[in-house]
Amino acid sequence: MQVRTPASNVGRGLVLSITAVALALAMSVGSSLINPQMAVAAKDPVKVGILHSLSGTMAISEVSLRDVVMMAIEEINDAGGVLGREIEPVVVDPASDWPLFAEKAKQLLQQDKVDAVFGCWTSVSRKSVLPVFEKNNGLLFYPVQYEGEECSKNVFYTAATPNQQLIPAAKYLLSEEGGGYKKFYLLGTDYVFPRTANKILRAYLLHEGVPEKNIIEEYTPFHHQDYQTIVGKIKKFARGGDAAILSTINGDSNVPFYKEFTNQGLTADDAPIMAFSVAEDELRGMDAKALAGHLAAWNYFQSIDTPKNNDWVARFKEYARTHGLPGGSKRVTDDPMEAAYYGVYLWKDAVEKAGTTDVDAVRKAVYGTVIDAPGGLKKADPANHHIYKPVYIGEILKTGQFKVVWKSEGLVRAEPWSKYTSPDKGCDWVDHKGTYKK
Amino acid sequence: MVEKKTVKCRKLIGVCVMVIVLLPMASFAQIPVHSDSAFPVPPLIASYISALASDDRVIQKEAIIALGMTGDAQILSFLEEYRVGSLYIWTRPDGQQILVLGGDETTQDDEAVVPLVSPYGLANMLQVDGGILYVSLDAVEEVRPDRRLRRVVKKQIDSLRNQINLMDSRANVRRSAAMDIGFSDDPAAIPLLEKYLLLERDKWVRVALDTAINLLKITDNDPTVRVTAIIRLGELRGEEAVPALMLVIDGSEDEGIEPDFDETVRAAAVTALKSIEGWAFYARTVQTIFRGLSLSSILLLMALGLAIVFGLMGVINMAHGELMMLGAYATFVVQHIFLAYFPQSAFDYYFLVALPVAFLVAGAFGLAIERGVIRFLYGRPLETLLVTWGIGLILQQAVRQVFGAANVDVSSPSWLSGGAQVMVGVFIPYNRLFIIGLTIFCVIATYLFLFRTNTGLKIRAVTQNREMSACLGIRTGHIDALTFAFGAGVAGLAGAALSQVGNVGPDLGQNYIVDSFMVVVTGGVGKLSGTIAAALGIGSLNKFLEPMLGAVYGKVFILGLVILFLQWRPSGFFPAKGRGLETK
Amino acid sequence: MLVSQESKRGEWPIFSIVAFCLLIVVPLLNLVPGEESFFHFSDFHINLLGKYLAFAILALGIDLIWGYTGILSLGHGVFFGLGAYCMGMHLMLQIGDRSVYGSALPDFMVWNRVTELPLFWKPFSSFLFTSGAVIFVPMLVAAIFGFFAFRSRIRGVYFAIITQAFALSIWLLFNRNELNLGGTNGLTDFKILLGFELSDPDTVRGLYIVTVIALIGAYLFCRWLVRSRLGKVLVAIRDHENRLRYSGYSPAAFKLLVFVISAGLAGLAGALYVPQVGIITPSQMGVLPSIEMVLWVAVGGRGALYGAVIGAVGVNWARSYLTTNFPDIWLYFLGGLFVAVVVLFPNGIVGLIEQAQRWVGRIFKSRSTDELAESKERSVP
Amino acid sequence: MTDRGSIIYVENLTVSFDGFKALDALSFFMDYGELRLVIGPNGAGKTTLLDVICGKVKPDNGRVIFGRDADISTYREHEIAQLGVGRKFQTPSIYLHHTVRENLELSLDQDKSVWAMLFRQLSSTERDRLDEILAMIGLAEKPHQIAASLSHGEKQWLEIGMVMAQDAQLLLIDEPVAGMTDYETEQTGLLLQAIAKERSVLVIEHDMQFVRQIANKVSVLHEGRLLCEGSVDEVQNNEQVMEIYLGRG
Repeated sequence: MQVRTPASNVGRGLVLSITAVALALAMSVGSSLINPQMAVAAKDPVKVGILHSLSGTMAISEVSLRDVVMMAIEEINDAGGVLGREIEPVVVDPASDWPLFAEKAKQLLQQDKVDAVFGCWTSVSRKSVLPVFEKNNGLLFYPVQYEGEECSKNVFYTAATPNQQLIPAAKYLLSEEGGGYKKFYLLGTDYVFPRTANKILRAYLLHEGVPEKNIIEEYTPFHHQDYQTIVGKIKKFARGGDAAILSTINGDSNVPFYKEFTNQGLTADDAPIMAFSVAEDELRGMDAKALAGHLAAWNYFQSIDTPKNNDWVARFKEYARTHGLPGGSKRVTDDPMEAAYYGVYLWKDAVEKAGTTDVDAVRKAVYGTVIDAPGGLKKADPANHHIYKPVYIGEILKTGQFKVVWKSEGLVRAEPWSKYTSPDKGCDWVDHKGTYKK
Repeated sequence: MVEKKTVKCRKLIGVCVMVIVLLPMASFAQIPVHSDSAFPVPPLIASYISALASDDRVIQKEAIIALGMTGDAQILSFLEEYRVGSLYIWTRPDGQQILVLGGDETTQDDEAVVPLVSPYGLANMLQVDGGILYVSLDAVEEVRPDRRLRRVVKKQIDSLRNQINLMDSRANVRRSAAMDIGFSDDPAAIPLLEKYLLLERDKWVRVALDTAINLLKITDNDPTVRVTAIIRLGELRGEEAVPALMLVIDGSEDEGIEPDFDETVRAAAVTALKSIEGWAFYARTVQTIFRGLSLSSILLLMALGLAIVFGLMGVINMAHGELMMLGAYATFVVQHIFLAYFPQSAFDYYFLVALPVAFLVAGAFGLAIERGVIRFLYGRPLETLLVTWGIGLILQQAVRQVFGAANVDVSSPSWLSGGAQVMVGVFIPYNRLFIIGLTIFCVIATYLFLFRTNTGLKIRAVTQNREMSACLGIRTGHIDALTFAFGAGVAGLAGAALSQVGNVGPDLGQNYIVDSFMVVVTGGVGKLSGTIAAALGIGSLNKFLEPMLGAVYGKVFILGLVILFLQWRPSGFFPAKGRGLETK
Repeated sequence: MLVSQESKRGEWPIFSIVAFCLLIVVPLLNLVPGEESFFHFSDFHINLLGKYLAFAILALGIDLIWGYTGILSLGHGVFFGLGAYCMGMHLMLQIGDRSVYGSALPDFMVWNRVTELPLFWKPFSSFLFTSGAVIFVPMLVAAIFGFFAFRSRIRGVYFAIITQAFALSIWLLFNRNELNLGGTNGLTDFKILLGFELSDPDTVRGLYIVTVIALIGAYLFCRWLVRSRLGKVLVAIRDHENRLRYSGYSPAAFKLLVFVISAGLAGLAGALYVPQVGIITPSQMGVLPSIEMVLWVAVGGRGALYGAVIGAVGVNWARSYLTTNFPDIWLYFLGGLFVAVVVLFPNGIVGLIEQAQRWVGRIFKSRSTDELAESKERSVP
Repeated sequence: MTDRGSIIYVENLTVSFDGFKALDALSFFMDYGELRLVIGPNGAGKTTLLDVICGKVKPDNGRVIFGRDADISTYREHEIAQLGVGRKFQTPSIYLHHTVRENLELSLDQDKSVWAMLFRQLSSTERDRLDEILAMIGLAEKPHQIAASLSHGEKQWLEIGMVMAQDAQLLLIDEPVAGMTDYETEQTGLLLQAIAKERSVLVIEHDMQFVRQIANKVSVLHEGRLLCEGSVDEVQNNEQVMEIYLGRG
């Protein structure tokens, strides 16, 4: 056995104790570093959190939302802020790591004490922060179309529910003008949105008299890259000539899928792909030639030709250029970006209407607000935390833009509980406490 | 093409004259159509368009059909606009009423206005001062087809598009149009198809036309015609005919279709079906083999660089994926340079330039990584893993900041788009064929480099005994750097190739890294032949299993198999055997 | 610190100080000073520190298998995830009818149209069963996997890659809905544990204290293990597995044991992590998190138990800090840290501390030759 | 220990690597208590022979009989070691991060199961045994030194000591004096001779001076076969042996 001299033990002990104290101190100092404003009593600016992944797999989509939210905040600040106070964005990076979303949400609400948070993309990130927002009575503006079946008091869902995107698209494909398709291949990435979307789509299609055997459902794992076999299956499925594909393929699997589809000699005339997760921003990263003629259903397209929208698109390009964002003036706008952008204004208007940033007051002020969004007027639901939106179906052009081939008449009300899968449920925060039985 | 068009026009004019006779000229027919555009409107077409404003649905319907018969691409655009409801009657300031199309609605001075567009040629109509002519929505009256008419319109649009597409220069568009007509249940199209069949030179378009004709004949009233058609479909062996043949045999309860009443026809259909299905099985097998080969080649290309770096040098390069990503981004940059500085005609060759560039860029980065960090870590493989992981993170974030977080668009040159039909039911995409070729090239090049060049000899020497090589005067540092750079360069090539089948984004590498390592490990570290065997095995097995198990379970199953396989051979397919290894 | 040093009596005072700080001082700082006080340790940070300390338990396990035994496992995310899932299942069942659908079944099952609780879920309504399962399920899986892997002498790089593939397959599997474990979304929206509201600050503090106690227990256990004669065998495996084999040992049995223990610690960490974080998804058990876990230990300094703890807390704290303060460029720091650790101080933070300690030692007293010899050899193979 | 019969009997052993026959139907035996030297040019199959006996290499063909046991060629390494075969490798194979004493302690003949290692402590006889070995290998002064800091010769001795601690009946020793100083070589020779009083020792060596110092019987291998056996002089005067060594220049 080795015998140590006391002196060396003292040395060792000293260093170790320094380390330990440093460890403990680091934690408390960390707290003031994580939140530099805590010491300074923040009185003037209104703080809002931005909770979008800037690294990891979801950065592909979420960085653009961060950009557009920052742009909205800058605009509002230039115009004098909200309630005469400047908006101070607290940007964090949850790094596409779902538990980190929860941690950052806690930090934003408990430490930074922000008045609203704009963020999340994937369903799982939203699910991860949901308990945090409900516990701390925070306010989240969630800008991406989602699967519905959720009704939280602390979230405003500024993008579409299934009935504002999926059902109209399926209806369109079934209709004569949409091609009168009789067979449907429901293809998605294996996670909750495609699963729910397909559940609702299947229920709807069956309801419309499409026989069970004419519906195929298939899922691929995240980041699936090899679509040879599946496109082969589609080819076989489409041999009668009246098949359409309803695609909820997400993220980086889209490019290999469309490329394989085209390269195996299939065209939009053989079987059109109706995509629910491919927007202009995704098209930037694809060879649009391969996708031309296929369809997508959204509530906004950059190609909506109104002065307001054209102005917004131009402003965003200018913003991207002057702020040195990658892509510069070649950047495009799309549905989630519009939803993220007007979400900021929706909150600002509500704060001004309420005269305070208090969450409950703001929440109530949102109900029924008319929103002058870039894509046209929209309306906040009087009770269910969703938005009345128009529905567009667009055909992908070689330029990476969409040509609108169908649009809904007027605005469509959001149904967080689909009438095809949960006919007995509704969502209402005025007359009921959230989800209720009809 | 021009010839075809005139023949067709003559025939169509005949039909049109007939329609005109049918048309009781409505009051609108006299109104001259405003045509400010460069497209002069053929008078006949002008009169059909005018007829759309009629109150009489029969007249409208006849007019739509007549328009559809013209086979005129301009009419296709017009009908599409008409269908979505942007046709208006506009009362001009001089009181004259004309039919115009309206663009997208917008607001001017709080008034909803539309820009006017000429129906034929779809050009913006202009004001006297040259500005785009906007009119108030109140000043125009919408001529919107009702639902029933829209169906007529849709049918005409489809048939018009198919007619136009039959004359397209691209074979796959012609083929697709032919099949569409075949599925249209419109026997009237048979003569048209037969005419094109005579003119068509492309083998597979001819097959499509032939199939389409016989599909249409399958509902003929004459049983002998039906039997002939069915026999022909059986000979053609296209799977497209299966649903139609099934209808002949079984009918369809859903659609209220009875089976064919004629026994001989049904029997012929059964025979044809058998022949088609037999062939289909054969075709599927061939197709699966090709897919397996294609996946294997991608795996091999990815693993090749790794096999060199990992297998020969013992460096676990977790940044291998990022080096592939750099290769893909290099391709992207080359593509942009071509778009910006070279004539359009040269664009197709960008990829040929991109390949060596990708190799050099990734190689240069590899060199920098080796000289900067790895060289301090030889003999400590697990530590190279950690370091290269960190380097990977840095590279990812750097790319994200330079090129943006979103994926970038790498278009395929035209010679890599589409594919070739090699037999009925077997279609081979060019890009995959190309990657197989590239992989073979890389493997051969690597072999030649390692086993036929002086440098390769030195690399192998250093790999086997570093100290001894150094004693023999080999500058091991140089050789290490060179080997690493070469491996990185091959990764860059793989990245360039991947840009043709997948997307190009900052996380590109992460998707492939585990697969690449699996291939190298299964093959046996240090043996290129093992890597090749492993890639082929894993790739083909995957494609063989996927149709049965689905993508997820297929992959899990393969991973399980690999683990079991290593049970049997813990050092891979072709382990480097002998003494000296494993003394530790 | 490599196990070659046998006497660690000098460690005890420091160990007690740290344990005291974590167990008593931090909760007191959270409870006593007012929120505005400089010394206040907020609920948020208690929660955060609790999470880091759960990770530290996991890091101890990785240090056992990698630092001491020299086996690099890139699949520890799986064991962490299994423990976390076991705990998550218990918590899901505790929600009862407070779920979105108001059903006794977990939400995602209602959503998946599962009408009856699957059989394998049932025992998890018992807390006792769950607390056993969080450790034994990962251990069982590790035992099965390890048995095959070690039996056929898959080692070194091969073992690392195989465990990585293992993590990938488990990740793929857990993403499937058919498994009835919540698919991609995993398990979340937990409300209560043993009757305590999870969101209650007292529960947060309680969980923190339980985590600290578990960490102290795990630390002492690991310490006992590496100081035992078995610990010497482990290091011998790392140094020269074949020598050991020709001396009559069956290294596979030892490797299996330490792999299984390490998996159990990972499971325990997962179980403590879940109620503090509130969500467990397959993404926590995939390839990327598994590699990151190894990196914590590398940064802290492998082959030293306290290095693993420092590494886990330090890297995770750095991550939290950097993602907030440098959201756009934090990956450069993190990536740079990994490179720097391996290249500049291969013994991690521990190596730095020892370096510093030697300076301090020089001030107090000149070093003994023993120590000199020892410090020379503290490079990790 | 008995004097009857052979401690190791190798019959018709064939081992090939990638087509190269390292051992070609080799038969070989050794008596109890014998100190045998095996020599031969590079590639003669000397190390492979040891590898087969200790279980590291599985033969393609042939049997290995150890003492009264059955064919051990299918046993696993640690089982063979537990039967009483000790192996010393060409390069020093010791636990670099352990002390000298720990190195020996791990090698002791004891219950080497997982549980024993966890809970069992060393007995006093075992500790005495350790001291005894330390003295034998000349490292009595350095029990707590980290093995990595030993000189090359000391490392070799330590490994020999470890094989002794294992209480093996047959010691397989591969080139023990390569790289040693003359003094160390001589000491090693004495050590081996001391060991050979109690056990059987099989030594591979190139250093003919060393061979001459310790050997009474030498076997010569060539191309995987046994060329000849006999005393040092006999072997050195064998024409075939001379041809092999000289012919190769």
